[in-house]
Amino acid sequence: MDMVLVNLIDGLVTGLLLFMLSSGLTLIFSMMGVLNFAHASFYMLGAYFAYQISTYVGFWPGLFIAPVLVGLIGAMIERYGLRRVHQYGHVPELIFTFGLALLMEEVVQFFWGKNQLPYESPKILDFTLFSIAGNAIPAYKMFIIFAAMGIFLALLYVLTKTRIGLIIQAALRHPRTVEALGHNVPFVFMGVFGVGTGLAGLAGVIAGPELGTFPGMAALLGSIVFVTIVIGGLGSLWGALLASLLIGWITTFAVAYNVAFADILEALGLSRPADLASSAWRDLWTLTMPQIGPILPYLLMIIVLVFRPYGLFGKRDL
Amino acid sequence: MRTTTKLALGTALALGLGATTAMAGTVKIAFIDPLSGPFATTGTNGLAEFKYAADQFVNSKGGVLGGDKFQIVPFDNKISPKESLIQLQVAIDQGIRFIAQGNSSGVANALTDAIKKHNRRNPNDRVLFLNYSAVDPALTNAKCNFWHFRFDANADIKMDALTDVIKANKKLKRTYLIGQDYSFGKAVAAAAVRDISAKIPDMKIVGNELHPIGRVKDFTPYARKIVASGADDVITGNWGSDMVGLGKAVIDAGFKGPIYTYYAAATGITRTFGAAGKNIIRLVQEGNYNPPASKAVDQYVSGFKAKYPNKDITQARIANVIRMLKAAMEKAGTDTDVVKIAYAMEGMQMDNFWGGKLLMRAKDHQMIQDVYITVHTDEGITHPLDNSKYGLRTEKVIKMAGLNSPTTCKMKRP
Amino acid sequence: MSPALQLENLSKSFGRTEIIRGLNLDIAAGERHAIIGPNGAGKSTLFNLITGRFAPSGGTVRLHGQSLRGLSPYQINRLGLSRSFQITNIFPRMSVFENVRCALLWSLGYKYSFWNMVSRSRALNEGADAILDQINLLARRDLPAGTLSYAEQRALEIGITIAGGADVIMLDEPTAGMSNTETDYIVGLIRKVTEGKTLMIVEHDMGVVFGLADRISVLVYGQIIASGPPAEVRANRRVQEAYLGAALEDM
Amino acid sequence: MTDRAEHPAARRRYGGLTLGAVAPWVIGALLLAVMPYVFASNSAITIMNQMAITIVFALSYNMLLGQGGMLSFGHAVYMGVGGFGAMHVMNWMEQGVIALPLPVLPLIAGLFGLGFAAAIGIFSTRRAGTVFAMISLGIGELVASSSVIVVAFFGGEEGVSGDRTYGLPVFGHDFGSQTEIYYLIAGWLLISALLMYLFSRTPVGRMANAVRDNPERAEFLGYSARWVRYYSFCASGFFAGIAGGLFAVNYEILTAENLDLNTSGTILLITFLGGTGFFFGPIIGAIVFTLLQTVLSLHTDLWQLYVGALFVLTVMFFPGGLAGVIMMHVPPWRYGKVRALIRPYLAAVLPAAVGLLGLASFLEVLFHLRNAARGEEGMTLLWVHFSSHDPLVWGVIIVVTVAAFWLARRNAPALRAAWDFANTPPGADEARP
Repeated sequence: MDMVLVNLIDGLVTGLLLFMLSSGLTLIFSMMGVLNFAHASFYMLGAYFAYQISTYVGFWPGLFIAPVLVGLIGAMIERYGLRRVHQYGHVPELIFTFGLALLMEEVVQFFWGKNQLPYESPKILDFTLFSIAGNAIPAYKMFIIFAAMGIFLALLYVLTKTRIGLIIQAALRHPRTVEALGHNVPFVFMGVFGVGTGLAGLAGVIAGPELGTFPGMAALLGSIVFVTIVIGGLGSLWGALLASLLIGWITTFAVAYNVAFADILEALGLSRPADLASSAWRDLWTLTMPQIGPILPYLLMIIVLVFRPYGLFGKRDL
Repeated sequence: MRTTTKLALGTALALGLGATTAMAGTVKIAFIDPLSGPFATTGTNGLAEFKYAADQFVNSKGGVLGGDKFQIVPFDNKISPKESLIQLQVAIDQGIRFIAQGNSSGVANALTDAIKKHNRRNPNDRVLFLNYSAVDPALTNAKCNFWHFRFDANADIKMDALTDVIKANKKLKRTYLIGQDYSFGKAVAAAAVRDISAKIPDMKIVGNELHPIGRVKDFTPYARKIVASGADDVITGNWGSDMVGLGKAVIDAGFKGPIYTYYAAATGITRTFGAAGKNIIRLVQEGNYNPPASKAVDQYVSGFKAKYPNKDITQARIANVIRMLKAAMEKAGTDTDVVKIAYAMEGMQMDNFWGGKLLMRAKDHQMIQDVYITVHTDEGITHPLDNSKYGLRTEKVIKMAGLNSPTTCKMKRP
Repeated sequence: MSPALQLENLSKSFGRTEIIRGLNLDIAAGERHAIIGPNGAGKSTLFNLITGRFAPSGGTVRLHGQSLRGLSPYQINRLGLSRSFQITNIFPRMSVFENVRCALLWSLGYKYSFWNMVSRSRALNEGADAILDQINLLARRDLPAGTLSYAEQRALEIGITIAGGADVIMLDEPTAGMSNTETDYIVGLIRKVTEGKTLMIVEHDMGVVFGLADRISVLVYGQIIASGPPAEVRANRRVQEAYLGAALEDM
Repeated sequence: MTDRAEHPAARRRYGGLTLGAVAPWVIGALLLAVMPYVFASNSAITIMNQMAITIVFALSYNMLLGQGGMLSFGHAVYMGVGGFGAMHVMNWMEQGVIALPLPVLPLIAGLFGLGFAAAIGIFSTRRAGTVFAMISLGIGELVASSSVIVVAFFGGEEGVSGDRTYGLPVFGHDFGSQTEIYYLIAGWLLISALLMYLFSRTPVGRMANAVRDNPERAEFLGYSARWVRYYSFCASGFFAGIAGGLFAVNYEILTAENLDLNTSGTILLITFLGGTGFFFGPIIGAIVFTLLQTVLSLHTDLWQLYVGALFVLTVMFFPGGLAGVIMMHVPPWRYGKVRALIRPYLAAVLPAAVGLLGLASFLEVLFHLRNAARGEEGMTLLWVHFSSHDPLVWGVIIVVTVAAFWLARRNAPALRAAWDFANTPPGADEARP
């Protein structure tokens, strides 16, 4: 029972980290129709910037400076890159961000090298908050939970209580109408892209010490973020939150329990082949849940797309 | 239009590939390993070590066979088997007869197969495969062939040494095995289970699991299981970011016992573990220089660091590859006839530069050498890694590890 | 003989809003039938219900007596019903000729075949050229359809609609946004290409409607308030009150 | 980017084989036949084999992206499944289970690819656009992950290897040498390219274009958009499978690499770089990319940075890809105005190219300065040997780069004017309305 609690906390941390990424992506995707493949690259950029800042002035200033820098870079890329490609249609836009992801990984390697960087959580949070059955819960994990909650509440406030939030919400549901209301749509797009990538950068600043700061960190997280927003559905902040938590817990619990497929197969009344080593089904009989844990979200996504193409909580079609 | 494209292609091909003419008096060694992409650090580090070893042991000592110099020719295989096979062909066309490769057993498997077939189909330009790092046991067992020589201790030999040390530590009663879900990870786990049950009957294996390679974002759930299992020690063959992620998560979760690893050092890993990994992370490897075995070793490592300030000697065996190749050429009296050189290398014995002896076992072309169990620490470190305070200090040396280890290899000789 | 198109008690709601409310209409074979009505009356929705783009909430559509319930647009098209769109709906990156040729494929029995070469079929290519001739676009044959002028694109749209040889043709505001001369040109075109076929047309331009239609139905708030020959509809008091008003005085 | 399928000369002469239609294929076949005599070295042949395989794969990808409007992030899966199937059959040939001549193997691989595509397509082609793209990503990730789990078929990380020389001999050839394999692959390249070209000329191939442009309108022409996509998808899977079979025959090994998302992403990159709007676009893309990958990577460690930059710039400025750039010059050529472009090109494009080279040199020198061994200051760039620590070198590179870009910028308006002029039909004073 203690382990369930520990896993719930760990899954929450994973899910909330994912949410910081997916919230920005879902804003961008819903408004601009651009599935930003480079989103996780901005997350990586956030971690690298924060590392560089932390070597001069420590962790905390980086928490604020790095996301702003990333957001500015994101806005510049929207202004001078994406807006240009926009006229050719959605597929070239998608391909542009795809190429951008490749390029950003190379650029990061050019400046910071290919090694893992020693980007660490601040000393003040470097202690064990409490332990459950010998399992330590570091204070930094709690910090992540609170930071992500803070972001969610702030986003919710901006989207539901402010004027710009109402415009964005309208644009999420009816992308064409905002233009008719006389708003400067390119500027709104640039702003949304900047804020979205800035959020990704913030996620990088916070996740860098926890999950490691290395050139592969974007690719590792890249596609799972799309999976999250596709499952969550378009234009829904709540959808993004719930899908993130769902995936966080699925991947955590799949690893935590060694469910063997052999047990399932036997429960189904199948009998284990006598000569397992030469059976064509040997891999199925030796499979365990932790082996496939990380790919379960993809399976979930395919099922969702086939039966509910607008996602679990989506308000309109992809 | 199509014609011009093909013409352009032709020019480019001619420029790119044909521009090398074999210089007489040079022994070229193709270094086929990742020089770009995520594993480039390991590749470029190995390349520097090869160049340095060739300079130190051959070129600055008057060359081999009366003056022939060693030249290391780098080829970027992007850690892809397909690219490796293309670069192998390019290397052979440039007249290169010695192929050095190490990163990824998958690539080594592809190369050893391809070289075997190439040597059978093209008896006039046969090549030797100097495997300096790929440790999948299959390469010197089921898949062994006359052209392949392995200079690292294979995964089984290292595990044999490791379990000796674990057996000696009476405090360790419960072991947890975790590794990447692919051939090497599985080989490590299988060897651990075999050796522990044979040698340490009262040891309990409390966990034995594989995780997807390079796809785990957060190792915390794995760490939780390890802590919850009450394990005293952990054995893992993980490398790269999977190693860092696992190690950090396990330490963060409050684990205090030793973590026995194969590849948890250098290329940023030592610096990242830093104080957290002190006296917890342990490595099994085929050579170490803290403390240096001799003045020559000390000078060799210092010299390398002076020349490559951002790199480290991480693969001690590379020095032995160059030394043994040179010795075999001198014994065979040729630096071109690879069959004679291979015969000379079979069963060859010589001093190990890092201390002790070397034996290239004839029956499976597996190098037998001392294996070291080392610990990640900042105490008693002469040569730290990653420009940090931390490095690896020798805790135990197993002399001529795996000298009598069995092999299923049935070597066919030309 | 059953009517070419028969709507029985047809209804459609979006959420709580009822757009089409229990609509009944028969259109005889060979008839030219116009649907008129104020904006938001549900004319386009009606088209979409008949052609299978939307599923009706209630009621039935029959084509030559056969119920279309549950059929997809492509299945309905194969039964001999073809439509055009209010917003120009062509294949912009393909050539004008390709546009028409694609529209001919199914009716000539090519289905999903991947063993016939389209360039080798005389019937296909001559048929496509014949239709281009009919809609006066032969000179524009090899241009990308997206580069045509607006009127030409509307003509192409009609060409694509009639190419498959369907005997029931539905045109959704074919003259929308056109100048007078362009409108005259398109009306002539429609008259020519729908000779001998059943035509159902939605139109705002009363000149077009009264010049073209044999019968007119007036759709207001999802119901047909009047249906009959032009003169009868023109005289209908309810129609005048509800919709036509001053527009008719000008005629 | 229209499909210029109908040659104006062929107007009203339906179905006739014109010289213009046949000539490219004959020239292509002749070129393929003489290439091994021009580039006889094994490595050149190996690289040409790699190119040919990539061409087949890229063409099959363009059946989806260019002709069917389906953006796939998991196309490697179909090539991989075909290749692994072929490897197993090859091993059966070695064990004597079945006896087949080697040249048949790619066909079998194609059937594997077709079978897998037919199964996946049932649900993935129901919708186009983002839904299709994301399902393809999910399938790609699932299959790539299972490559190390389902060892029985995919052989784990080390893959499945075999020996191609155990097939039935064909006219005395056992296909041991690279040259024999080259001709086998070249033959299959020609056949598959021709078949893929012809596919685009069939009713279902034409409708694939229609569905790409406007799926809804296609539905009102009697065609189900979903089934049109499905048939294109299956055909594409078949040819991807053939590419996998050719890979198996050439390398005699397939590994997890063949299935992973990198390979899928690379083929998207190749196809887009070459140009999706024209049939020959992917061919150019495959040739250029293979050269970049194998030859450029021999000369610089930064090659991936350059490829990434090239790709992003292509998407931004030439969405039609290299083929689009080539075809942009067809109208000036027809109008006989190409000569008017030469001088502006020399004045603007040449400096721009020099500027880009200067930028690359700057990166190379910076990279060398930061990464080379102590004491090894010398480096060679563009056949010039110098020290990366020499301020003079830095000065020269910076001055040349800045000057070149300035020149290109200054001459750009002239190029634009010349371009407009060259694209105006002779006799017409203003452009077509």
